[in-house]
Amino acid sequence: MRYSGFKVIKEALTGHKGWTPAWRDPAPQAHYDIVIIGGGGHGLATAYYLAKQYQQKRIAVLEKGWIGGGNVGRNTTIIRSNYLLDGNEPFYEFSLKLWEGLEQDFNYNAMISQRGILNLIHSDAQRDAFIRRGNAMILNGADAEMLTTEQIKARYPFLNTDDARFPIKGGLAQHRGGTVRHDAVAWGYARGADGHGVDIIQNCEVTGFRIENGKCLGVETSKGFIGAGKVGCAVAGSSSRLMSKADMRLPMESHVLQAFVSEGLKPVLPGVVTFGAGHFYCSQSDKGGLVFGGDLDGYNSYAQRGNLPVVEDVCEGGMAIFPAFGRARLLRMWGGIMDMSMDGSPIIDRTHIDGLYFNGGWCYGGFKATPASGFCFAHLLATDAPHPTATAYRFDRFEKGLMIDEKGMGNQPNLH
Amino acid sequence: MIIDHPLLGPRDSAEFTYMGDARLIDRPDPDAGTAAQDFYEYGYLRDNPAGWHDELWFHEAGDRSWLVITRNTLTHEISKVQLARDVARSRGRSK
Amino acid sequence: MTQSNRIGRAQVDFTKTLKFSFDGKSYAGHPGDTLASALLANGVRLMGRSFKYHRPRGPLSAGSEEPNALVELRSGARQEPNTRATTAELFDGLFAKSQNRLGSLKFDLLSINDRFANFLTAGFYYKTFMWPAAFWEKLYEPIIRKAAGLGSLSLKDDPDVYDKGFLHCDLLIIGAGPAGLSAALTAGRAGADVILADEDFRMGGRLNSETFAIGDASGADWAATAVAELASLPNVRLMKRTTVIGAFDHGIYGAVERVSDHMHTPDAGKPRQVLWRIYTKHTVLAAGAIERPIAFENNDRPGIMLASALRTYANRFAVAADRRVAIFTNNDDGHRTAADLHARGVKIAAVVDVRPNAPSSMDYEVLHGQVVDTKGRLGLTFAEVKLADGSMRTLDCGALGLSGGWNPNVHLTCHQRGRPTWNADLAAFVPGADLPAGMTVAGAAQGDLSTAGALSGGAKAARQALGLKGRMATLSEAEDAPVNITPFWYVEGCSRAWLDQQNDVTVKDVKLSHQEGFRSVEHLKRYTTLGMATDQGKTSNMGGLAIMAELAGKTIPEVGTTIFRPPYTPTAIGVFAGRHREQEFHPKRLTPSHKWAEEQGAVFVEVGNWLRAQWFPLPGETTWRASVDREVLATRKSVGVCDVTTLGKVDVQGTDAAAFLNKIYCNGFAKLAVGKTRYGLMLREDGIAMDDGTAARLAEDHFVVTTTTANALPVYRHMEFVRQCLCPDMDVQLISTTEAWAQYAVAGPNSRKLLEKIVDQDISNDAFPFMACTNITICGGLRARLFRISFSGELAYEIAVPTAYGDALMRKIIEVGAEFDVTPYGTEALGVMRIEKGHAAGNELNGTTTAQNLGMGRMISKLKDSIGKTLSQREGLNADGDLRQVGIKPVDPGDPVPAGAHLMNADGPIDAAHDQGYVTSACYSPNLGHAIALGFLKNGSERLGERMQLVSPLTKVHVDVEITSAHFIDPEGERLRA
Amino acid sequence: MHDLMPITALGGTEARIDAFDHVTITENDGLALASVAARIGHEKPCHATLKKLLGAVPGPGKAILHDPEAGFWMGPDQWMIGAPRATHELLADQLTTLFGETASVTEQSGAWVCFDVTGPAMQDLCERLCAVPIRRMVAGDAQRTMIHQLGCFVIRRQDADHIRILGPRASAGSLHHALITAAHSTA
Repeated sequence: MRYSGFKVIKEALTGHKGWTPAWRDPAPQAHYDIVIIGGGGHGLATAYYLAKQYQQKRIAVLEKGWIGGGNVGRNTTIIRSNYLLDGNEPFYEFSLKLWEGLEQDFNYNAMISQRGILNLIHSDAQRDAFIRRGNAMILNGADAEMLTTEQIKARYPFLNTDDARFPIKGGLAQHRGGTVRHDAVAWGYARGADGHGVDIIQNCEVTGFRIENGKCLGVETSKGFIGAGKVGCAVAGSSSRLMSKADMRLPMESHVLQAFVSEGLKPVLPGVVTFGAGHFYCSQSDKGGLVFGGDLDGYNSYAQRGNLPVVEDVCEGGMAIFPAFGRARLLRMWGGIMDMSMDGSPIIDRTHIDGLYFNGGWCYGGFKATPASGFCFAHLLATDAPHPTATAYRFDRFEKGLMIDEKGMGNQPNLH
Repeated sequence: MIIDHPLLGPRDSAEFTYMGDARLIDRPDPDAGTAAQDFYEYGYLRDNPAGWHDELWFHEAGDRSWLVITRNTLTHEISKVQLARDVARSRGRSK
Repeated sequence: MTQSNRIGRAQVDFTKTLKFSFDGKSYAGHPGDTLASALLANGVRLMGRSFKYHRPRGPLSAGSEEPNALVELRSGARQEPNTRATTAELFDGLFAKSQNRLGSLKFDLLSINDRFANFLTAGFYYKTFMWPAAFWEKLYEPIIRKAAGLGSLSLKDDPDVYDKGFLHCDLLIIGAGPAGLSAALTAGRAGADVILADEDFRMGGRLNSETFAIGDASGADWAATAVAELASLPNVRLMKRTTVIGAFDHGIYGAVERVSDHMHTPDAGKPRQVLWRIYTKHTVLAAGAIERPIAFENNDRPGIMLASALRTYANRFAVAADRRVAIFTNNDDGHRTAADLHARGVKIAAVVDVRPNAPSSMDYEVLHGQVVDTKGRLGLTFAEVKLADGSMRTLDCGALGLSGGWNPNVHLTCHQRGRPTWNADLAAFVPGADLPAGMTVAGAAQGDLSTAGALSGGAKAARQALGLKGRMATLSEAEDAPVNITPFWYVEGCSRAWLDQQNDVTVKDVKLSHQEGFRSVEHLKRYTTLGMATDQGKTSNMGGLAIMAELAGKTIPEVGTTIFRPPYTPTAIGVFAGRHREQEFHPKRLTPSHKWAEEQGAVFVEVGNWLRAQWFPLPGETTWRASVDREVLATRKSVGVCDVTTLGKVDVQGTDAAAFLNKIYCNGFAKLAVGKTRYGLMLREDGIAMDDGTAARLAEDHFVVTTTTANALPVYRHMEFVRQCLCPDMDVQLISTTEAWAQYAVAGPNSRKLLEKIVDQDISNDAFPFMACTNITICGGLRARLFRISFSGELAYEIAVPTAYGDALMRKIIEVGAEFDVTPYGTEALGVMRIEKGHAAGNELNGTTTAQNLGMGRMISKLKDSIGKTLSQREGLNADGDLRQVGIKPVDPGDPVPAGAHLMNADGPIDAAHDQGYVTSACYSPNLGHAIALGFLKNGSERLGERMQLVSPLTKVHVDVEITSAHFIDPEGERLRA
Repeated sequence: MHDLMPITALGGTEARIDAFDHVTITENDGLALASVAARIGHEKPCHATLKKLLGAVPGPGKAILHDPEAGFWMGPDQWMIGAPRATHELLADQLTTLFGETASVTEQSGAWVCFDVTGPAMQDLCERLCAVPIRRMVAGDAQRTMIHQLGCFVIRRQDADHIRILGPRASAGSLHHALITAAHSTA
């Protein structure tokens, strides 16, 4: 079924009888050409592009719970392509371009809103670093603009520029950055993939891989064995758990990242603001909630919940630059499991096991990457060659010393 | 979280800095023929278990001890806390 | 308007009158009132508008679960959106406005949305607004954003202060109702350290809202007596107006005490709220239960509320929501409300009970049937009842009480992802088995809905938690009515029947969500926004679940429930920050010469938490460049002084101290002679440069290591890791001495002459050559340390004295240096001189650069093992054409060479694919008369003299530059050794 | 004798005193401090010397309030020794002589700011500052903890109403501000 303004009106006038399920609820078949493990944003996007872009047939997405229940449904909805390093920037810019046409492409309004992202600058050294970054963005075809404190004040008059512990000395803006209704991304891809014949199988947990003489033949699941020509894993925070079933150890730790939303408020924040001297970033959803976050809790965790010190740390950062938010109320806090890699950058690569492919290590940058991650993983699965924008995301880069370390924190995942 | 420091008793984990897998104590022999591979695995590969995990915490705002803490990554329950120095010695580290 | 709806006496103080205003109209109330009770007393039912359809709304509840009666409380900078009128304590001069309306509350223009309800169903926005693409940001979204949101912020800085605090106890009791009080009495009398926290401003919980007795006292009086006894116990801390917002790991609870919210403005110096971090061994959760409504057509009109809320308004606040009240119930509790109201002279239009076996009453009519619809534009006027025999009745009533049964407050039992379990007798979820460690649940929160049950449950829970032996004290007689309920969630065939009143989620929306395949609870919640309002679904979730279960042909437990997450009720962002905001966000670190530098009018710059003098402007200097150039020239010409205390210092002692440094530095230290200093480069284990500095050997077994200002902490942590975890048997002891010593760089050709006037020993070039270090005394006896090291490239020293003497030493240096025109210089001049000299600093050591990149590859000693050595040999870190540090200067001396600019081949294309490198640090060199820079360039060491393009499209710079050696000044280092 | 005049951590020529009805906060500028860390293999003689000096060896979380030298435990095999600066300006040198090769001694006098908090509301104030279980601490308990994001030592001097707080000297002003605001809000 195609969604349209006309359809909405027609249904409104006829009691909404005509709406059908956004995706089917099929039973798994015995064998698929390609099985994607993980019904999150990346897995569903992969299936969507495999079917639509690469005309692959007989595809299934296996989700242990309900689709969109992982990080795609528990992030702070920001999209941007303001990266520094050659290994990253072209990929994230590719992703941003895909976002820009996504809704028309999969016929679902994900409320992609390019209201801009602003990184505040507080020191000369930071300015130097941001100038280098902004230049890298422009040289890679992305947009970037250096804003003066005055320009920033004009847009955010209530920003604390007078009495700040760390004075605001300008900011790096990417106007094409913004936010997206996160759940809608999962639903849109799911509906789109389903429309192209992909089987989305929920409540189907993968319990093991069937591997014979170096080749992966399929997966054991809570709904029985499912054979596959190729198996692609896209399970983010659960990557290590899943790949250990194939006796793989990953360059990765799983960490909890908390996120927060305030009660609904009339519009105050036009775009996304990130505070460079503290751990705080914030945007405002269409519903009116201030959506904000900060640092990882810092310890390995699969608990999908965090602790008080980080909540305080984040709100301290918020009050340092937005003292006007003091009387807004924090409504809800939650946690996601981040697949923190050893250099802060992802992996989209084949494994040493024939027919087994891996996509993970997104740290907390996974949401903005969803379209490109799906596209590039689909490309790898369909062609067995890395997509041109994702050639650096290899497993062996650590062994070879080719890390892609945006933050320069080295092999300590919780610092990326 | 509360970390039951072997010397100081229960302390708020906010006083500590986390480093990760306690296998970082087992620094490979740099003179072994396999040193390159050993150090790559030591530096980059992790079990990252969903369950019990031995991990290193530094009592930054306390007595500056490195601790090895056995903690469940699913529930955050802590079952054991030891001084890393004792653990290191017990694993044969010396000078 | 008079308080026409006051009925009899209660727990409000009629002897005092409080004036307040709502939407510009002034009213009167009394101490003990909430804003909602006072408005109802004045006959005001309409208090708000719903989120989507802007339907008129009055209070549904009398507590913190309130979804409807949200107002903007206070004005100006203290304006507080979305404040629940049902919990806002009345004070004299209270000012409140209704919110989320266009026009007046009575005539909200946006209520037009209600007319288009058919179009604005669940998820409608996912299906449209997509054409043309550009219109989303430009047209649709702005309209939606403007209409969305609830209350508004003033956007003025919050003028109130917030505090934090830390408490420790044996037993934390959450909720001061019958169960909580009983638990507190048990534990308190047993001598345990007890904290009893309750969100209300009056302890007692439901006891304050009920008429039945405990023993021979009324419930409210019994509660008051219990509170009085607890207050007399030194080991019990009573915390009213305190909401426990979250149960975190290992017995840590977050609690917010509203210290001043019940006052017009906080007292001077006092916080508005305090965030308490409570550490407890055991917890008794006695948070009570919340009554749930029943869904039927138009069940959201002002005047329709929970039956228990009607009872609270009557019994606690002496307020009748209206003079004519009807009740719609599926259990006996609804009848209790009717009885209490009747006793207070309120006319009961009828009690509508869905149960055939409903108890009858002498005092009012009981109808076996269902309320199927209501009337009344801005407030309830009639309720339509369909009787069991199919006939219809119209009830004339201004208030309708709904009693759909009670939901135990399991919220905090879920904060560590515990799942509640289904109790069929109560038709409700009760706490599951997987509670947070140390937590027991008692009373209504556990599903024990009778007062007697709560009293004994609370006592038992406390005894269990504390392991108390001996027989239990006898408890007073109390109401012990059995729960008699027939599950009933919504009236058959209803469609615009509200489940989530704030977010306007109706039965129809849940059905649509199911129809479109959003069938898991989480999908339902996210697709319809059910339960995502500011009440977090406290009154709405169950209805939605029940309907979903029916549609899916499952039981409610099979459908499951969503996870409750902290905070229990929405909490001011300000209180989480406490004092750490604005200037107090992070503590400041001041250098020993700070006071003196201030007197000189220095301009300070943030470096980490340090404030360092950036430059020292002199009268007549109009630009910072003028000051910095002067400081640089004067230093290189004669002598300058700079406070370098901020560099990290670590005291390394022990017989294995040298071996230890050999391990942490990639270059050798074993052979460093006593009395000598050496530059050291520290690698991370991954082979990347971590930090650099010097190590001075003061004795065979004693070194002083310096780190960069930024890395002082991580480097110390790393050194302790190596000491404790990798080399546990090395005899080496570490301690940071960063702040113990005031350290000044004295640099320039005349630095020796200057210092000779201060130090008490021979520091001639022979006696104290380049890189020498020693303990000395100065000014006739003060202990000090002298290092002959140079960051500036000049003949230079660093001199250190105990911090307390730092101020005096700086003044002394300036005094004795007068004859050499000694010039204080700041971090800018320091930066210029180190760039002129080609020294790497933070901008170069950016966490991705190797020793090789820095041109120090050869420093990595092959003769010994050191941290990072092995992994530094990986091919990717040693590839041909790697980045090398170089110097960069403009071809046209007038051109800038900005940091952050990228290097491109001369005449080559300008894009990422042809990027050759970038500028890390740049400055204007007053000695050379043009800009200079350091940077990293592919294969840089082979390209000295090459011309390149330097581009910074971001800042619109594009100049021709020449690659040079990084050592712009005195490359042979003669000055150092002079 | 040299003519260099020391200033206090708060930058004054004499110690600062802030008296409230319920607490008094006094900058204590009279302390000489030095850390002592036992050398590996010399723990026993080092402990013996400590015992001679203080009367006992402070265990973890403990201080010995001995006169003129007092000491508290900093970490495994590491202690901080304090004494009146007037009489012990060269404390570190004296201790180096005393301990010889059995310990590593490091001067710490300049590294710390010291505040004495006294008065009936000392515990209430302490609860607003840090997570130490102040009401359960007895005289002689010494805990290192965070105050206003600063690593500080909190030493209970008297059961009744006296704690001593040692904080990083460079942040004396921020620490003092935190103490004063806490005093106001507990007034």
